[in-house]
Amino acid sequence: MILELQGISKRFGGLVALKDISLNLDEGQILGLIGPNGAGKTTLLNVISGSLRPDNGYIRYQGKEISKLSSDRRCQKGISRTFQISRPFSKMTVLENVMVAAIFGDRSQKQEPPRDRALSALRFVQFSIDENTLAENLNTVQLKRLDLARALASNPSLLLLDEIAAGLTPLELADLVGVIRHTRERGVTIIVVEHLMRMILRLCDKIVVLHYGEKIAEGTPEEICQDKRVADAYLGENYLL
Amino acid sequence: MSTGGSHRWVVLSPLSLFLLAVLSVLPLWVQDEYLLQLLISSLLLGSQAMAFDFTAGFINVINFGFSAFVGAGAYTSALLVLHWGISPWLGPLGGAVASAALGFFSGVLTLRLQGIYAAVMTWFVGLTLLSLTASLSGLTRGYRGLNVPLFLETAARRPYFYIIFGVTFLTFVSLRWTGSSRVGLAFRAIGQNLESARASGVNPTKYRVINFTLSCAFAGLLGGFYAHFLGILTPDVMHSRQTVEVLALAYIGGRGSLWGGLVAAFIFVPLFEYLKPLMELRLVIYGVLLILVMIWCPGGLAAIYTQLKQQVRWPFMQR
Amino acid sequence: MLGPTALWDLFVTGIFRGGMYALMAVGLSLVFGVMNIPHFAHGEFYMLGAYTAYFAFAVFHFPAFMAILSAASMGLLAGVLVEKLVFYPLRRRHPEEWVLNTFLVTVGLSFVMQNAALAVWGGQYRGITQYWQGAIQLGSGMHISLDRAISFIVAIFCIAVLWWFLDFTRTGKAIRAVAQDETGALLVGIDLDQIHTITFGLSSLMAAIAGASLLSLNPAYPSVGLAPLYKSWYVVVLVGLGNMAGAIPGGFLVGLLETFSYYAFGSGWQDVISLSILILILLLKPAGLFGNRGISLSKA
Amino acid sequence: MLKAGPLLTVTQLESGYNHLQILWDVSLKVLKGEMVALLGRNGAGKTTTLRTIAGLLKPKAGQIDFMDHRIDGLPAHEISRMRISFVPENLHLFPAMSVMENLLLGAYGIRDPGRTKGSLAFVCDTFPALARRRKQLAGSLSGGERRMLALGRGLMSQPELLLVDEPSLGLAPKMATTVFDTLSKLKLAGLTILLVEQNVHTTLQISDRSYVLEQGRIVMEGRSKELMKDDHVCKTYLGSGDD
Repeated sequence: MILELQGISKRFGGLVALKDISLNLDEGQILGLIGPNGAGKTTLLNVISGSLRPDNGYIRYQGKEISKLSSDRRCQKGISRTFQISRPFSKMTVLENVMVAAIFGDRSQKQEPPRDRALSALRFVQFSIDENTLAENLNTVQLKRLDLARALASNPSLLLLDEIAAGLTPLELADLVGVIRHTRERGVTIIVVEHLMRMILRLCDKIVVLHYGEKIAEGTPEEICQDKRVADAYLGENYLL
Repeated sequence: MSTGGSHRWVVLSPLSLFLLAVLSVLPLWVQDEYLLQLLISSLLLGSQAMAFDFTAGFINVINFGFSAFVGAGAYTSALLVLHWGISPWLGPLGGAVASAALGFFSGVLTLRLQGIYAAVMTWFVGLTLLSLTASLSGLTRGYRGLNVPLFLETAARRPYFYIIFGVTFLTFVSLRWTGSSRVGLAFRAIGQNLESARASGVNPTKYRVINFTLSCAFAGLLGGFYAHFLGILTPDVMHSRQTVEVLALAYIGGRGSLWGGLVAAFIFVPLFEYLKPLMELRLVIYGVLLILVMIWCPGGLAAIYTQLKQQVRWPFMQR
Repeated sequence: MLGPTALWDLFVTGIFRGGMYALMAVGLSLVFGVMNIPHFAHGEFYMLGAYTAYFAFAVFHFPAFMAILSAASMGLLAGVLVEKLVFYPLRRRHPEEWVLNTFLVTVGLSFVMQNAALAVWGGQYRGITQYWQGAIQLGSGMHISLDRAISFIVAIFCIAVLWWFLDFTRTGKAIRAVAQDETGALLVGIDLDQIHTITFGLSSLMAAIAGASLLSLNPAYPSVGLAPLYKSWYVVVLVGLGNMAGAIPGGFLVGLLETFSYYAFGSGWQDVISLSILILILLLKPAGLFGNRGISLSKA
Repeated sequence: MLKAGPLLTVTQLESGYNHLQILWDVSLKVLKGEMVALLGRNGAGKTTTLRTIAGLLKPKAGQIDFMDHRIDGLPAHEISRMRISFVPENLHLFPAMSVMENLLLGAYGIRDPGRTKGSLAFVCDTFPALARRRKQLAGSLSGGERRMLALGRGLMSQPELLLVDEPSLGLAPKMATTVFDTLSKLKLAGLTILLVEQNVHTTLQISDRSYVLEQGRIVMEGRSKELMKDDHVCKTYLGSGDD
């Protein structure tokens, strides 16, 4: 088991963003996290990546408690994430953006120089633009790829993807699914937050449904599609197979 | 072909080497003591602007108490020489250490603060240092001023030029080298986007403190040289006015470029001296320039240079 | 130690001092709360007010109140001009990193105004002995000059009028709306540019009034605005940037603190003490003593 | 009703944020008295369309006409004064002001106190809950009440056209029903509404016509009743399983 969440809760003032969430993730799995807007999906990712501290509960990663670690330490330990809205280092080149993660995010003493690792991460996500372009000149689709390359450059064991497919054309989407599958084949465990049911159902081994901060269902794609509560709360009554 | 980007492992470009070389032989022709004095002033202010830019342009925190750190270095060096009889050649090193310690402390103070709050914090730290220096009149003689031993017994300016030139060169090369190293990459990352920097494994606390310490160390070093060059110190060296002058040079030169501030100093310090009838308007022009740069050309001279380079170079390269 | 009379005298001095700080700080807060500008040139409008009042009163022999009024108009005019010439184009061209950039711009502005004053009027002090003759006696036997008392009343009056304006007029409400939610303000049809100009004008007007009404105590000279600037920044950082309601008690608090620490530690050291207190507060409560209720920091 | 032309015409609109374009070639019409819905997934460009019409975003290309005026590129406050009200998804209320002050600011563009009074009476009538809480600060209201207040504030300027973004978002189902009822009533009262809503089912039921946006382009339009039977819409938005 690579990741284990136990009783995670998070409040923002009066708003309960996460309520007693527990879940387990085995190595090499792809977990899909779905739920309506405001269900707490991104909050959960933030808690796992360390940008937010939970009010209650603990997070165990590779058998060790990591609740108290800062997000940069977690990144060095192999938890990488992408952002829903890409936040590049806009005055740096594409290559430099990725190199930051290759240098500081990967503490395994590798022989390969960071520059090469950064370049291979860019190649891996099929980044097609000149790597010396400044990040501020990229469009959304390119920024999302850059973000993914950055996350991969720190050589993660656990990768958190936050709505990485939003706004992609079907063709780009197919490419992306390919990249994610490849990543998994390299032994990376992945959590995907996504609205596109089609993609989630195709990609994931396991799905967790959040609804107003609560986990209302967990299971294989087939189980989720047949779950009455999920149908009521999220998919709508007509989603039943 | 260069690999592009600003992540160069070669610290000095041929152009900057050429300009520095020209600068180093300039005093052989320039006999006029007054002109030499101007060159020295430009060097001193320009290197301060570089040290300032090392924080403002890289980690995006405005050290609004900058001159207080310069002053702290100057006073430390002067007092070390006066009271403990240390050679003026070593005093500035003591100044650098003292300012570095203060910088480390300020770096820690501003850790939790972003943007304007961090600037205000450094401003208050600077004001505290200023009023402390003025109040400790037993030690510093307050506003009556402190007489500081000079480096040399001579009144000639040329030796001083080479001393200050050496310090500027050292400042430029060290800051430039650090800025283009991995550490510099971390600085720029936390300056541009803290959240992404963290997500890439950069520890913002560590690098912010390192940056502050380094920048202030150079501020202190420069302060020390300033003290033994000028021969007299008053708490006014720590005034916000001085910070603003350095800040204006750094921003007019182009934030994040380091060399921009130095170039700006060489343009504006002599220019304003030359326009002596306009002396009273000197600072007005500084202010107006700063405002105009902020509104119309936030990248400063460095951005203009980059644009020119692109426009000029393309025809050559597409031969 | 301190007898009750001396204590009372100190207290009154502190309160009188604090009234002016409150007036300056409210203007600073207004500009930050509505426009998100950390205003470093606020003191220069104080300076402008002082000079205007000096020329009006001592050179053109206007009556005292007219002198203060002309300073107010000059402050308003200068504020409007600066907003239109500087902040308006900046907002159009570079809305990103607004807070830090406007800070730098106001730093430049302060340089320009201060040194322009130096170039035009020279460095000498231009003061008046008094606007009004006489003094009033407070219960303890302490005398306070009429000027000081009236300047205090002017400060309180200005703050009250501003409050009334923000609370009850259509434009005032629009100003508060912009401070709370810029997009919301746009959506109900509020012209942001207009509100920004009015806001900056008002804040400059208040600083000019402060400079004018204190003229007999602090003569006009180019850098006379520096001390009021420090003090008003001190207040707004203490209570939280942009917290306008907090700036009033904050002003009095700082006035009292200063008077008492001056008494206790003597001149020079009180700056060190009060700045250290402030650094401590900024460190422990970055949002200020009272937080930043009632304003939007969304763009910060 | 006398005019044959549409109230709002959007022609080949392109829009987005800075470097990223979100809308490509969006054209739509809203006739007077109609309730028109914009459907589509998250990120399809629905909100961007509304924000561009409301003037919060500058269009990169295309044209927007409203009641014989060309309004594209006008600043938001001017568009608001031309009687287009936008009720955004995140409301943008003035949290430190009372309900009453929020409402009165909604009529900022109307300088006639008589008319303001009229709007106020109408809004209080439509949302009795707001009338009861008129002294309370907007920031202290519950989610549903805030939504009501935003709608109420939007109505205060007596708009010709109401743009509503996700009015049921984050609301309890019961409250959402109330909101939809209110919108239907407003429509019956003669108000023209352009609606963006995730709850496709209800939206298709209460609206007259709908446009479907996908990846920043209009891919389908038609009468809502017919769209409800359409294969693509059923599969993608009403969901009958994986397509």
